[in-house]
Amino acid sequence: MTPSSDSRARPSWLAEQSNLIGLAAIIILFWFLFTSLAPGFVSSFNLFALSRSLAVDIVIGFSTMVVLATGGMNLAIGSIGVCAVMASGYLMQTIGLPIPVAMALALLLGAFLGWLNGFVIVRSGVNSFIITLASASLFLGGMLILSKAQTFNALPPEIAAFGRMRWGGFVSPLLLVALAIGAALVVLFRFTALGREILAAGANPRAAELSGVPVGRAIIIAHTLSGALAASAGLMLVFRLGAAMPSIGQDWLLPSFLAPVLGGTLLAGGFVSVVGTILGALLVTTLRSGLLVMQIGNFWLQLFLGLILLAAVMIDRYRGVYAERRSLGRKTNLGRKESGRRA
Amino acid sequence: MSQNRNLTFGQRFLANEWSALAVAIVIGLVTLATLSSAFLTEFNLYVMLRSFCVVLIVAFAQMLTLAVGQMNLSVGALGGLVAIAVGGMMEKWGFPVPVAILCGLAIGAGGGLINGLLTVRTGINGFIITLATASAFTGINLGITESIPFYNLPASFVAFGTGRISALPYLLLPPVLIAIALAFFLARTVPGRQLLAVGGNPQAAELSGIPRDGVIVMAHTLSGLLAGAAAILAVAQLGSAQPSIGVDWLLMSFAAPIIGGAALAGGHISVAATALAVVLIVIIQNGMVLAKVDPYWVQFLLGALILAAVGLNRLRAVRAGGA
Amino acid sequence: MRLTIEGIGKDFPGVTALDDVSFEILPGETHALMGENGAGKSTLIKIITGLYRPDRGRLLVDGKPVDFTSPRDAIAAGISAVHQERNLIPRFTVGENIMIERPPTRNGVIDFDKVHSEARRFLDMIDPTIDTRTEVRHLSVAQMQIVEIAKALSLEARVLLLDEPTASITGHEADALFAVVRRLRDEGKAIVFVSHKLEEVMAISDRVTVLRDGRIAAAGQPIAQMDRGKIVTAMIGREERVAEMGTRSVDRTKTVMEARNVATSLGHKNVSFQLHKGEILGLYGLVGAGRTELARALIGDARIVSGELRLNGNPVTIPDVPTAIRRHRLGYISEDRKAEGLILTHPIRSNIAISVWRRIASALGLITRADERRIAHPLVEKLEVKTPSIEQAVGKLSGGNQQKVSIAKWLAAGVEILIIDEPTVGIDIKTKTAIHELIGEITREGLSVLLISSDMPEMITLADRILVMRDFAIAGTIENTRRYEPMSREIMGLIHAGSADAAPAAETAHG
Amino acid sequence: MNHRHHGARLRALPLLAAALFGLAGAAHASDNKIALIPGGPHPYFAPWEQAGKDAAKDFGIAAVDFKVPAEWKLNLQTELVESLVTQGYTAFGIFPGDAVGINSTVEELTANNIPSLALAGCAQDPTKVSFCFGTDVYNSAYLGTKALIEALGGKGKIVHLAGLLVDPNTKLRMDAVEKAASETNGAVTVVQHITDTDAQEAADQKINALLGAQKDEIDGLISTAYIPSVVAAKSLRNLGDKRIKLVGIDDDQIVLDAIKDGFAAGTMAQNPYGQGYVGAYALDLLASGTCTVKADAPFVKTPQTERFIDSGTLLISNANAATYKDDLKKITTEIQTSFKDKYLDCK
Repeated sequence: MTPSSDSRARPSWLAEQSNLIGLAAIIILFWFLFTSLAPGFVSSFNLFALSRSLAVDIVIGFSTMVVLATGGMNLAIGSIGVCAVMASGYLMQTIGLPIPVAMALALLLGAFLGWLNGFVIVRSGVNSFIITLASASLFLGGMLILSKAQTFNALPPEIAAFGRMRWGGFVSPLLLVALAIGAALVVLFRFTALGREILAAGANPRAAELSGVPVGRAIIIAHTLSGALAASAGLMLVFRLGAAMPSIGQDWLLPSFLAPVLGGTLLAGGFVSVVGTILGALLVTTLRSGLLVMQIGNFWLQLFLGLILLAAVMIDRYRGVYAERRSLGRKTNLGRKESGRRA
Repeated sequence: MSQNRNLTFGQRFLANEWSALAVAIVIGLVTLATLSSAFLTEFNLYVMLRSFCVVLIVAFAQMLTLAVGQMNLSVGALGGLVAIAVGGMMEKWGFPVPVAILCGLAIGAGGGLINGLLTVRTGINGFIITLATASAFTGINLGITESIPFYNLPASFVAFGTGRISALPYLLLPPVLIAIALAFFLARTVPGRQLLAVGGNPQAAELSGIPRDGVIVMAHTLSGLLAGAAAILAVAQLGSAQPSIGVDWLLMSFAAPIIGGAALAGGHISVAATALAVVLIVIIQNGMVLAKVDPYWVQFLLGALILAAVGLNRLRAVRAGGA
Repeated sequence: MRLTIEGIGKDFPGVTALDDVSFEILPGETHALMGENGAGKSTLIKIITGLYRPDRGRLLVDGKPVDFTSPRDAIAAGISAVHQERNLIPRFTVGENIMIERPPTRNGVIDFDKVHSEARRFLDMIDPTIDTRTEVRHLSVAQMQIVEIAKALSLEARVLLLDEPTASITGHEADALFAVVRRLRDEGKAIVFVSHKLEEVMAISDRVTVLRDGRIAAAGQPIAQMDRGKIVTAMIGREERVAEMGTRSVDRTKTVMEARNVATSLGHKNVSFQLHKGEILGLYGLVGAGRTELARALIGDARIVSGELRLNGNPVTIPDVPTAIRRHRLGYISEDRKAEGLILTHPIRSNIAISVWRRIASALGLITRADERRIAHPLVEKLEVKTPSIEQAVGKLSGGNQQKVSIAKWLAAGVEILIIDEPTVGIDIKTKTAIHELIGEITREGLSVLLISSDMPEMITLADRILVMRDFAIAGTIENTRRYEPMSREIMGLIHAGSADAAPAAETAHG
Repeated sequence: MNHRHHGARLRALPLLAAALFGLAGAAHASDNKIALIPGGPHPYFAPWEQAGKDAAKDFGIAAVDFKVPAEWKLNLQTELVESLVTQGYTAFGIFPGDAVGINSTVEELTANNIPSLALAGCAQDPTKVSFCFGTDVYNSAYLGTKALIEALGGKGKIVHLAGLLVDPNTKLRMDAVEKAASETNGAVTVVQHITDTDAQEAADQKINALLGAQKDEIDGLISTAYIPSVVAAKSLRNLGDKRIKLVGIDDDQIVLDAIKDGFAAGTMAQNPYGQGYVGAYALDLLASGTCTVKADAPFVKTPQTERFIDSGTLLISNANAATYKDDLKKITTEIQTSFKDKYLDCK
């Protein structure tokens, strides 16, 4: 056997993409279902609303995804998001800075708070779950102390106007922003040394360290990026609402994990799927909107989301096990798993 | 590397783990008692003890999953489900109080069992499983109640939630019994020791013939059972079965065991330290009302407290490692 | 109880760990199980104790087939084991750890007084000085080993497997253990004794089974009919195992790395040595002698607290691993490929290019897969890594091919000094030779290698000079004459300073 | 403790209302589908459901539906509104989940020619809702505090129990309480605002902690949210304290009982049924295109909006506990009958 460097010759390419193909198929199925049962689903009004919530969900998903890449978690993204939101409100309304400057500073604040998380995690060696659980509380509390929970509602009118803007009748420019961020993340993880280092640090920190990857730095950068992305998601909501409100971000936990996990990003680290995260967010948004339009949703929606997440991770799990079994024969821990099941 | 030196250091270490919390509590008590004459009044003590009850059981619910290196994000969601189930059974179906309570506990345990089985059978991270089931439990709760609470609960049940003997609320009885039972379970019974063994070294436990998967399922089931118990207590305390019970349990459920020195990796938990941590949190909350501190600070201080506790533990571990 | 192993086979990804292994363990005997690293002993023990299930063949207890699905089943059938891995619960007391399988209870409540008195009984058989009420995490490694043995004894099993029980205990404790083993045997129990130490085996075994390359090389031979030579021959497959390597020239005038009285934060003292250009400098020692730890200090993963490290004559301080690689061209291949060496889920391509990502990236930090392939592909061909594609996940390769990828990674990085820790652990014999030739080959191209190995033949085959380490210090340096018998005698002499008749057995890898 | 289901009482009310308005109905029939949307699940809004049904019947509207967001979260409310537009609803009566945050949604409704009203609570100006019809939160809190001060005899220390901190209305209520207190020239001081007491658990914990710690220092409690009113009434009864005066909000049975037994001085009644009923009536007219809002309508100006119509607030005390329901009905009838002429230009 000679090694082949032609990536197209890889037998596993299709298998690798099968998760995404499956996800896309499910989404198409739901769109078909909702469209035929509730024609209003594809009205330009609903499509616009959908594209706008999708944009926010995607970026929230990205924010968690970049940290999952390192095998860590960031429970503070909601808190970081709302800090950036309130900072932008303060800068625009009270200080009167121009919109781009205020937005840039708010993004910087988000990045800084993310950096703080990363720095403490790396320096203390404490699990990111605990650190970000605590910092979520700290950041939110700090924001409330400083802002007195006052909504900033006299923002420049351009803000709300941008949020309402429609391209092509039903696409929010926010969605394009989200997709542009996605493209940048694809470049980061596929075409840069930094992205590879983050993935290597997530897959096997010790091996990466001994291969010369500055693992601590990679983790800190991933958290910084996560903070900046959380801030972006918050700012997108500012555009959408035309106001900077302290209640933003308080229910981001579930969607932030839904999108990347549905999209096949591993909790163990070392692998991300940007396209998967986008599709994951699309599935969630579709379901939410569709179930509401069909009048099933509302109160039962939460149950459906939970069950979908369970089903997705379980299908993924068994698909993975099946693929592994085919290529490797019986694997040890699989045997262990079976024995555990019988015990 | 003399064994004796390690031992004495270890003893000191253990003593420290207790003392830091105890000292913080004593300082808090003394400060508040000096600052405000109202602090040690009978009613204020009653109020503090009363708010202690539910939080303590919630903390225990999380502590048990932490013991085996798992986590349970669904404590609050499961609590909410049990709360409305118990309320509904009493109001709509007219179940007698004890029957409703037993059914509620069974639902809690059942939810925990589902968490455990899913985690063990699929091998998927417990974080994701319980995140998903939390959403599902909340969904069932909202779907059944449409967010409308059950108000008409039996008078005897509600009376239990508000009754007291001087400063001691009746409500304190179940958490105290649970704490004693749990301490006994973890220290002196075979399943309790197995639970700690699996958390301490899963591979070793398995090689020693302990059914690891079974123990993890047990930990989740007990966690669900305790979440259910906490919910029933919350219903009694509030006098109505609110669908919103449990929505803000998550942070607290992790905060108390972690402040009490539990490690996420498992195997190291303490009933007493967790209880002390809850006492500390309750004192701080009460003190903030007493000192008329800006309500915004509550959130901030809780986060700071977790970080401080983790930092302290880390420092101790580093020092112990250096010795 | 008679335990029959019948045609057992077990496959792991890319390698057959056991193939058609059959022999019998009889009651009232001490049965030694021998073999080199990677011969399949541990796998076999894991199958017997229910941790793995065999892919082929079966186990019979007293003639009846059994199917163990978990360690519980094996324990229930009367089989217990002391494994190589530490299998104690750190925060439990010694007594509870010993009695963990069946703690004595009264009315469903654990009777801790009885736990400790029972544990005491078993602990006293080996070492009466350990307090049963101490938490295990406060014990030394040797004490933990003793607790493990006591734990296995407590199960009062009819078949007791001891996997390297003496690896980290003193001679005195070992003598106590052997006395217990003899007594148990006389009581009619079957003892399976796994060890590398030939003299131990000769001293206490009744019969010996040797595994080589996952197959039986000698099955249940009475020890009286064996001698050391025969066992070694069975283990390594030929009498003398020093392969001829191609000639290499070492320029002893050029010193690429020199340690002068180095002490480290990990506890090394007074370590001095010189590594010359193109040289393979062996670093031999028992488990716990501080070899791997020295490597960590040299690459900046631990601190050098005093003394001086010189590279190419210049004193250097290496703050971290990336600096060692980029500035000093110094690389390290870990003995634990899975945990520290490779990223198993990532493709060969990026595992090789990982060390040069920064270097091949454009000014904007951009790299394409093609860039990586340009680096990796020639090396994959040159090192003859057997894989269908360069995009294959490294975890799907065999151990030997994984090790080639590790070496390729450092060739790609262009290191000048490579520290290789246990290069052939878990690799079958044929591939072993290929790896040895590869190491020889890279030194011919000018690399200098610091070789850490517990495999004596490997050391004597490869090294130009051998540093012997003991207790985190250098015990001596020996010029390699490539004559196996005198070399191994001299090395063991340095290790057991004072007991010069130590056996030339290959030491186990870190447990 | 007495736990009668106040829902039963709320369900009885529409029958009376139907009798009252029976003659006014069937003036015209329309195809409009109107949705009445509260901010989230809350017992306060329960009368809206019947009010909607009554309005549909009385005014011949195709549908007036009560749609509740699953949780008290703005994004759930806006998503619900968006999905209802998709389902063909033509007019919305909304209790803003957030007084500011709702405006972007309202703006979209307006852009699609869908009229909307703020019901029960207002949207913050500038806003595109036609007008706000509800309780003037500032005024209600102000009047409540005045009533409390009166009950205290003009002096003392009071504590304000408020709802969600992140809700802008909470800030207004805090200001109103401060203003009423400041008018006593220091005789009455606001010791503390206790916020985020909208959830039962939090209210129970915080209010009991307050009473435990400071019951001897405070003289009065003004509650401006539903839940803390109930919890405070319960706690005072539990404590057996009649010294501390409580003025609550809304007419939960527990609060009414507390007034009767002397544990509370009074409570500010609102008019949810009237809000739903008249709101649906006005929305129907606006959505049919027959009417527009008068430019010079006699709106009330509040800190939140310049286009406010008061749905009626009155203090329930021991004096009028038996009759306040009739008073509210009278108010509703008055508003509805004069509404068209007073506020709308109709073809």
